[in-house]
Amino acid sequence: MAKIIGGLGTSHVPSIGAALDKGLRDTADWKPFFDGYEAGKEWVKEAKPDIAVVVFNDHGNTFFLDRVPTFAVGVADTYNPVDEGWGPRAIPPFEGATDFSWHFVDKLVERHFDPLVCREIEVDHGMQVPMELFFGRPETWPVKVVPIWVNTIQYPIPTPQRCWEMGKVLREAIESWPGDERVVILGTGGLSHQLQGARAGFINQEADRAWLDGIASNPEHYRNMTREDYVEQFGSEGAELIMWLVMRAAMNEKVDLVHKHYYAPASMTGAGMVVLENAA
Amino acid sequence: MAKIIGGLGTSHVPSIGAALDKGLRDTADWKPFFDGYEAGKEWVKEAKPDIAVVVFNDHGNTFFLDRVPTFAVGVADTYNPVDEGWGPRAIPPFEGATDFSWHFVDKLVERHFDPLVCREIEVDHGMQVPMELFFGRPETWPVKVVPIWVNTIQYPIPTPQRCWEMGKVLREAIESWPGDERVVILGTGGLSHQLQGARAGFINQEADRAWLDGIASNPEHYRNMTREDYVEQFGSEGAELIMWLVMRAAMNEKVDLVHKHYYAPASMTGAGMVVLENAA
Amino acid sequence: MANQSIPDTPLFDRSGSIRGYRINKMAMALGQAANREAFKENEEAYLDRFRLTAEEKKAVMSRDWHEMVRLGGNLFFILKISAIDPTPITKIGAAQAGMSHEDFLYERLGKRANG
Amino acid sequence: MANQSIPDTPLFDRSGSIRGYRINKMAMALGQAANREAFKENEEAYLDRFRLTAEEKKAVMSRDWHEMVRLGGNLFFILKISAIDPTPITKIGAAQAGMSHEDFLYERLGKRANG
Ligand SMILES: [Fe+3]
Ligand SMILES: [Fe+3]
Repeated sequence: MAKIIGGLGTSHVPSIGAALDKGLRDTADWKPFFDGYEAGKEWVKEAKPDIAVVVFNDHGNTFFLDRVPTFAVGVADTYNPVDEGWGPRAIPPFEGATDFSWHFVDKLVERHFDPLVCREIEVDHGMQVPMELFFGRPETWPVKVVPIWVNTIQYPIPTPQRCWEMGKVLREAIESWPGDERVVILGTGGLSHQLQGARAGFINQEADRAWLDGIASNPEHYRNMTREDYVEQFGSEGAELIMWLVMRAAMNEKVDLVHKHYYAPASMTGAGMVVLENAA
Repeated sequence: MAKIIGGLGTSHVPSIGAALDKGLRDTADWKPFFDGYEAGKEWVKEAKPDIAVVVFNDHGNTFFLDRVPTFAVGVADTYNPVDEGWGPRAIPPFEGATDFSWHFVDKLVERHFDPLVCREIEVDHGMQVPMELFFGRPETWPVKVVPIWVNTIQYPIPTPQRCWEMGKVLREAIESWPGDERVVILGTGGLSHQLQGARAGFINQEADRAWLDGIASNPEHYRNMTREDYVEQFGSEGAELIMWLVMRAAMNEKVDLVHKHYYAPASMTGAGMVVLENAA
Repeated sequence: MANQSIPDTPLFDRSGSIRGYRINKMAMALGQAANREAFKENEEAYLDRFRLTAEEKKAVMSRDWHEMVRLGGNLFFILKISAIDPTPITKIGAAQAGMSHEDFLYERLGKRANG
Repeated sequence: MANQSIPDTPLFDRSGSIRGYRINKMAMALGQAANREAFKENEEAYLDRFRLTAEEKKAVMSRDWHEMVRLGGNLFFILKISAIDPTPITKIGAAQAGMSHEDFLYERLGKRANG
């Protein structure tokens, strides 16, 4: 069986990628943000994953409103970065963990999930930025990827409970996979932010900091919150945090919070990360 | 609340539409087939539905293998017939029951289904033919429609149990809808046929006839069959019959089988229909 | 689901889907009238647009339905090729079964031999 | 989920999605370089291709971000318009909040006023 070597939670704000593209890493605005991720990057380097499962949402780049998937899973050989309007970014394409992806799709359907199964598709900053934050900017990515898209744009979005259940199936798929790959799971999105409406610019530092600890020690609390609770506490776009639950549910009930970082604001967003390892 | 006035099960073989287009209705090959549907057409005329929920699969016309949805639900204002390679057919567009469709999508996501939500999309013979069989060829359709697409082309296809559960949510959505529309549900596909492999041309008249009675009186039996059982008994493409379970599950445990018709072969398929009404 | 668990009954699973992707994509595009015209005008050039291999091109150009399916073609897509010639689906079925069209109609579908 | 249950926080549900469909579709298309060129060359002609209403066109052409969102525009799509000018997202946020850019950075995001 394959092995879950860790769970990562992280923001995926597009400005992070843009800052790297423009060489702003060490400016006053960005340095403290990026410095806080160094520990996470080190952890990944040591942990040597073979597969990265990345849970994220598309932001109106790959999917349009004509056909909105609640959950989509990639089974492609390659995922190219999508043009988000600023032209293509100079980051390498992602190689798909094709066989494991199909195995995961089989398990999902068997367990009564209804994914959109994607064989030819591009990925936006929701996946790019987390990969850059934890893997840097290599010539080629040192892992194969499994993208999982979660609709967080058009309501109804999936419930926190549903995201949690998907994480359970992800774990089952990993543990029933005959290969011996080392798998890291990235739950992405958030933290608190709101881009639309008169409450735009809403950031809730207190809730964000509680999240970074609580997602490790007390995930039940967040699993039991409603979608409305997420919007209220983390802002309309901060509700993206439900995607971390997929990662968290795939981990052990008890985990060690080995790294943690918070910084606000990154662009208009409370931003940060955790590195979790399974405890006994 | 809206009201389920009946459940229809029917084949949706494309040759049926082609036969109508070519004026072959009363030829020796087709007359017995079409004659058997007259009772169903009469029933629909009397029953005066406002909304038709049509459960069907796309046949490589609307969806390609690049992105395969396990379940898709239409929320569009209008559904045009898609060009399947023979050019557009002269049948009217279908008007969507938009508001009810969105309500159904809300219920589905709340109940942990993961639909692809479709606002701009065309429909193939899987929906066209059942509508023609039960509603004839009016200038405009006398009902609004809710299309539900089920993947039966690329494995993994959803399990019979999952189709059944979707029917339960469909019923809940209808019963919780504030309107007073009269709703008819069409489960389509089958009956036995196989188009590919050395067993091509397989038709199982005995299993088909048992199905037409059993889907009314003993649906538990069919609900508990595996996907493999369907393929074995009804042929690789006959496994489409799982879609009738969505309709059946939305009906009462006890139903009256008020009309039934079987004819084989229609093109390469065992073909037929049932009309079911809720019993106490 | 395991493939080939039912005799002579291939299921269109990941392996068929991956293997047949080029053929099926080419055939899917025949749903558009302009592509049908292009196909009719210069079949080989049309197939090259979708980067079909020599083997795949041969199967399509000779209308070898059995071979197209063997190469991963799914009947629902390749039926769009049959709309161009046009070829009845029962002939394609007969090719899958490895039977003459008449035998296929009679033995498999139960049609009378001359009716 | 009911809309407007959280103050000043519109959720992009069916009503927004339906209302904003034309604007968002037009903006989505700006993900392609050729469409960005067409937009820059003749903005009104480009908007007409997507059949925007006079009200919608005015909102886009005057870069009235608040109005675009009011008309159903979703920020993720209309951000592609901001990539053309280009406009920082915080200015769009300030327009939603009805604040000056500086006040928005300071009061909402907690940035230092001159930092
Ligand atoms: Fe995001
Ligand atoms: Fe069918």
